[in-house]
Amino acid sequence: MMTQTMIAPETLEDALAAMHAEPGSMALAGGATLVAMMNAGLVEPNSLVALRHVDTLRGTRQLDDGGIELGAMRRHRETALETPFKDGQTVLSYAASQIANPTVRNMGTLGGSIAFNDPGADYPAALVAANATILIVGATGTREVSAEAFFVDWYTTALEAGELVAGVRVPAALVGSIGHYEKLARIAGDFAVASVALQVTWSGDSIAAARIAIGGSGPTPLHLAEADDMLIGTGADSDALSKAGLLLAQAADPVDDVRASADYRRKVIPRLLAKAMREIAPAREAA
Amino acid sequence: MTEMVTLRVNGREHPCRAGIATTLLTVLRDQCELPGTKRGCNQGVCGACSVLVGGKPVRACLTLATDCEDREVTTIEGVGTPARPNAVQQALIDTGAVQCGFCTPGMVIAATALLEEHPDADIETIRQGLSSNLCRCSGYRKIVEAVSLAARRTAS
Amino acid sequence: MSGENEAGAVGQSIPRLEVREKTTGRAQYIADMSSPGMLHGAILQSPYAHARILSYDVSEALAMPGVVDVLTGDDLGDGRMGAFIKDEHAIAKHKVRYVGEPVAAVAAETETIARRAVRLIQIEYEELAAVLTPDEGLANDAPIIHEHLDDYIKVFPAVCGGNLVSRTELSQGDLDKGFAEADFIVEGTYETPAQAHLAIEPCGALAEMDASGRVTLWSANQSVFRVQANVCESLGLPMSKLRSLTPRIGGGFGNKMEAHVQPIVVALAMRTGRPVKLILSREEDFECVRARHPMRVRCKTGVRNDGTLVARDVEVLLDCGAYGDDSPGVLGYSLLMARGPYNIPNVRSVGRLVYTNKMRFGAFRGFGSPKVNFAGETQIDEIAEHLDMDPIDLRLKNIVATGDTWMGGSVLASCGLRECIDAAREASNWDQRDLPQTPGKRRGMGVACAAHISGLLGTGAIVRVLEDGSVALNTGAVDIGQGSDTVLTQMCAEALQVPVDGVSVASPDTDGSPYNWGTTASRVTYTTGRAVVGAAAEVERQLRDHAAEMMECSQEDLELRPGGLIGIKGVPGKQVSFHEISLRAHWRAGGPIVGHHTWVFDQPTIDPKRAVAHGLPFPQIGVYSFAAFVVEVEVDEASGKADVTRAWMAVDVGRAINPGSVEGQMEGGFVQGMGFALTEEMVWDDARLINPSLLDYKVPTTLDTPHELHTIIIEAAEPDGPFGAKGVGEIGLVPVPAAIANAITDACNIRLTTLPMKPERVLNAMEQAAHGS
Amino acid sequence: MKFEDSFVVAASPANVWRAITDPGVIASCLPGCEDIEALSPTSYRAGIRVEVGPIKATFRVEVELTDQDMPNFVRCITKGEEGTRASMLQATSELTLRDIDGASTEVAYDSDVSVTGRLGKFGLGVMKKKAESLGCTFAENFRVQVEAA
Repeated sequence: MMTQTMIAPETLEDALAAMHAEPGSMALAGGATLVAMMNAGLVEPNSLVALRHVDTLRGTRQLDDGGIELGAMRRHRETALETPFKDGQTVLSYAASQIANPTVRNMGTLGGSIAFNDPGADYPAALVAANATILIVGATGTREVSAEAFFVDWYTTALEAGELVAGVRVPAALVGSIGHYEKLARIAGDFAVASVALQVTWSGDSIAAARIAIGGSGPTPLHLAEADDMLIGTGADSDALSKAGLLLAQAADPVDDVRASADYRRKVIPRLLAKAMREIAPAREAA
Repeated sequence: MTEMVTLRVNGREHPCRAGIATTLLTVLRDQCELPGTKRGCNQGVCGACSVLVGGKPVRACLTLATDCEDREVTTIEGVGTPARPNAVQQALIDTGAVQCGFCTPGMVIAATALLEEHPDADIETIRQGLSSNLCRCSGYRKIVEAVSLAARRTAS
Repeated sequence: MSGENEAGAVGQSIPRLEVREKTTGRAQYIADMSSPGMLHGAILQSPYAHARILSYDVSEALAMPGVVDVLTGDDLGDGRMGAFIKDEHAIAKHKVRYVGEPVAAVAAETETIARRAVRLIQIEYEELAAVLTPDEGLANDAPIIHEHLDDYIKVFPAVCGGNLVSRTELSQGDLDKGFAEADFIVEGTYETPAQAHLAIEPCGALAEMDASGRVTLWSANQSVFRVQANVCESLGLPMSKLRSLTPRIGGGFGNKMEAHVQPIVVALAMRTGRPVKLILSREEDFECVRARHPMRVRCKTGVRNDGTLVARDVEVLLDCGAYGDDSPGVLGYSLLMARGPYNIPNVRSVGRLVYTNKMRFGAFRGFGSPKVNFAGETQIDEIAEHLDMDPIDLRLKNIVATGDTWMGGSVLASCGLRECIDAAREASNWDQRDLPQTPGKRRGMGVACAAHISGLLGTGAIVRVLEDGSVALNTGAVDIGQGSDTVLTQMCAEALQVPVDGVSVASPDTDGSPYNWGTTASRVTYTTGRAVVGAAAEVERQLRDHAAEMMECSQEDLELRPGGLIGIKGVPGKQVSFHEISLRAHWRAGGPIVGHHTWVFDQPTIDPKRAVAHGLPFPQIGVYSFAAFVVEVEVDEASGKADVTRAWMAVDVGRAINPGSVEGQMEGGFVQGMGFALTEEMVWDDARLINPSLLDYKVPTTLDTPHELHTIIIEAAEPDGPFGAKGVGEIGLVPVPAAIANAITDACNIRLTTLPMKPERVLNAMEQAAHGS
Repeated sequence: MKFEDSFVVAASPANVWRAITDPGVIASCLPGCEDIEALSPTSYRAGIRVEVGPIKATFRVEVELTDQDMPNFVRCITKGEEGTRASMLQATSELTLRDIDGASTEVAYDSDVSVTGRLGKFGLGVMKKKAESLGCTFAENFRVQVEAA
């Protein structure tokens, strides 16, 4: 506790070295989550490594295969508004635009947000729906973990001690696919009671591909390939939707808390899924 | 352990002492003698502590003082004075949108930043922009109308 | 009259006097104050709901560098405070009675040290069984929370015993006969939760003692006089030894009316001899200040087939929390409002207030009325549905009017309720409504009426003419943000025909201000306004005396002229200014001009010829404002989430002294009521409040609030009111839950009886209705 | 916070009883239990490390067995604190052993836990989930250990 320091390195190497040199140190990105937890006395880092000056964490790169690489220090606001996203990748900008409020979106970063895996946070489900991968850097190099594997348990991720989120790689979505994020919250800006993130591709009147992830309904975003498959080949009719929704609801493991009961959270999953499908109907007609 | 940091607030240098967990809010209020920035929740929810850092609104309670050393901080004291209020402040004065006033500094910061970005903000844009800030007295309508008035006045 | 007066007189929407300092961040609130050599305080909160304190060990805390003093219950005498029942020590003594109760406090050189040091205090407790609900508290074998309740001083004829703090009953007419005459009866049980006031400013205080041992105390409060009384009672201090002052207040809504940390801060300042400031964190403010009572209301109404309401029986059960505070008053007031603004001849309302091991509950905007209003006004709609009658027509058939009596028998000297209903009906296009239908949503409209008092207890005002002829107003009424400084100044300016900026308003100070019971109960405009008008009239009389002598004319020939002048009627150039008069008064004849007026509201609540009351804590209360609200909601079929899309609020305020401020009160009250109706609830896990933070307790933001909030001002002048005015502070909140509930019924054909009407409740009810049909 | 659950161990009630009242066994099965020391035949002192992501706490607790009905029932009270009373924990727990067929035993537990202080302000829902999962892990570890013995 006596060695508390804040370091603001300019390179990723220096940041990692600093993390390594001081066990128990934590990375400071926008502060929206970490400082709130420090103020509440929930975390007491020995030292902080501020990432603000690490330029390599900021960039956005368009990949040759249509994918996008987003730096960990990308602010929610940027993801919400300055959209480089195409097709179903837009699930990310929809999710980012519903995080907290404009001021917090101006502070909070992609990396900072996902590093905590708050069950009510908006990015995790969106990243899973987008089939994104998380780029992790550590003393021994870089590794890439699928979003599904990255979120491990309540407030727990695949990050090991001394590792940082460097960024997120969002693969190209199918051409013509639609992204959407449907969030239910008590009031604007609250953590989600439950949310549905999805990417859907239509082929004529039926769904050719779908990827659904449920947020706010368990320790990690809930994604079931089986539920995706239930929609494929259908016209997203209420039967198919409710079957897929029920499957997801049964698999969900939501908390019972002041935001909502676990029963209610399960109950609204199929309903939010159906609503999300209805919400994207205009986009589908336009496509 | 505390260290010395020099903050640039409202165009002036303030040498301050800050520990690892010391927030910008605490330093502004306790060391810079700038109590206009209010502490309402210390969790980043209420918005009463909003200030501009590098011209963008942030929560001073979620910003660490030591993370602000090379950034320009603007507080409510820096956006206008009683004698020379800015456009948002003047509109709030003229429309009677202020009640207890505790949320007002944060509201002014949020609205000032909003109009900087969207000088022609309509009601819906203003409602979105001010959703960062809680007010328990007004019911918001008059505040939204005041900011809309400020936008129209600035435009004309 | 107003036409030729300076801008800012009565009826003008002038900006707040202090608006410039507030918009520019210069207004000083309690947390912004400091004093040379000041220490910082922090409290230690009880981890137990109910426990005996066996011992304290403060040595470790005292040994921490920077710690100056540690205060525990052992350091205090036996003094107890309480508005109605003196049951509360300055800090827990012998026992703790709720989780979060202050049980020790530290004064240290910095806030950080103080907050660390409280954790070093060791307290040995013997845990006792806890009472968590009123039902548990009334059980025969319930643990007793206040063993010495019988011995406590009570300021009203309390019917109490065990954990029962107070049982109150009001009745008029013949209930059995009334129900016998009814063609049908509707009844229901309604539950409402604890709501947090959540003034954005957390509570705090700063006290310092001077060399003579006298203490000066600044605090976030709604009455410098209640603060003085509470501190002195709990610390056994003569009131002459404490001066209570106020900085700017960041909102109140009831939670700053009685004491919070002031007695602790005064005790620390007296023990250390140094100034001490203590500001609660948001979480502490949630846990240990006060909140709206959880309440259960049983309501039964008898009706004739033509829609005439003939009988109503209401029974309320109020969770008091650990200390009495304002609760007996809240109970009595809820019973007084249980009949609603209707001429129901046979009524009984009875209520019980029960101690529990939760935080104390107390005054909150509406003072018990929003809960009985929710029961009564949704029941009126149920009756309308039963009769297949328009709910507005049913209301119109039964409402009170000028000259009618309120429950208990006090006569209504003014009542604009019919005008309110008509105005809301027309503005909302109620009769031809054609609500926009969005796929996946259901829209509906609902109505509710309400009334609220304006008059009770004692008040004064002093008006002085300064040497230069400007006017100094001093009332002792704390402006908590609602705008009373401005409104009272407008009245004073109007009465003396001077510009508003020619009147200064003094900050309340128990040393220099006349007594004012407090900024609460929607009373300041009416009661303090009357004192201001009376004091101004006294000043005018003195001015006229001087003017008559100065211009050698008779009193009857004189007239008050705008701009601080007294002239001779019919002679335009012949006049003397307040400045000239005041110079004469100060230096030559008569003495400085000071007018004062004090009075106490003395209209009895109960007319013994008409009604019977037992255990009523306030004998004199009355003067009613009225309101009719129409609300439009949209319910999301997927989630059950209800949003208010538009609202029309017609309110009879007698006379709008400052129409802009009236709108501000109505809009703010509406949104706070909307929070109570839809999202806000304090939740306990056993004895522990689990959502004492803004992350977990949610109040509406701009995006949850309709922009279409229409206030329609109706002015049915109150004959005794200052310029005809009545109060407006609370009535904007009272009918909101009922109006929203009725709109949800209209939209979804479900009827909810529990607040908040959160998505889960709405959706469950929708599903039940779908399965039932 | 109230918890209730049960699990079955393939061992006789007497064997289960012996294990469940043995601090050494408890310590090895309880995730995060760093050390345990018997203060008397009916009381222990233990250190328990709890982690929910970045939120870490080590509770120093004292457990007192207040009621015992060998081999059927045991009630204990746990009290403790972490980080100079930053959080305080108190729990009343009851274990009921039911003989199924002489060779296996159902262990039902019922616990009422209260946490105040800094961790008390952390989301109750997640804390409950975490405690439930600790309970499951304990049950599984315990079953494996007793059945192997």
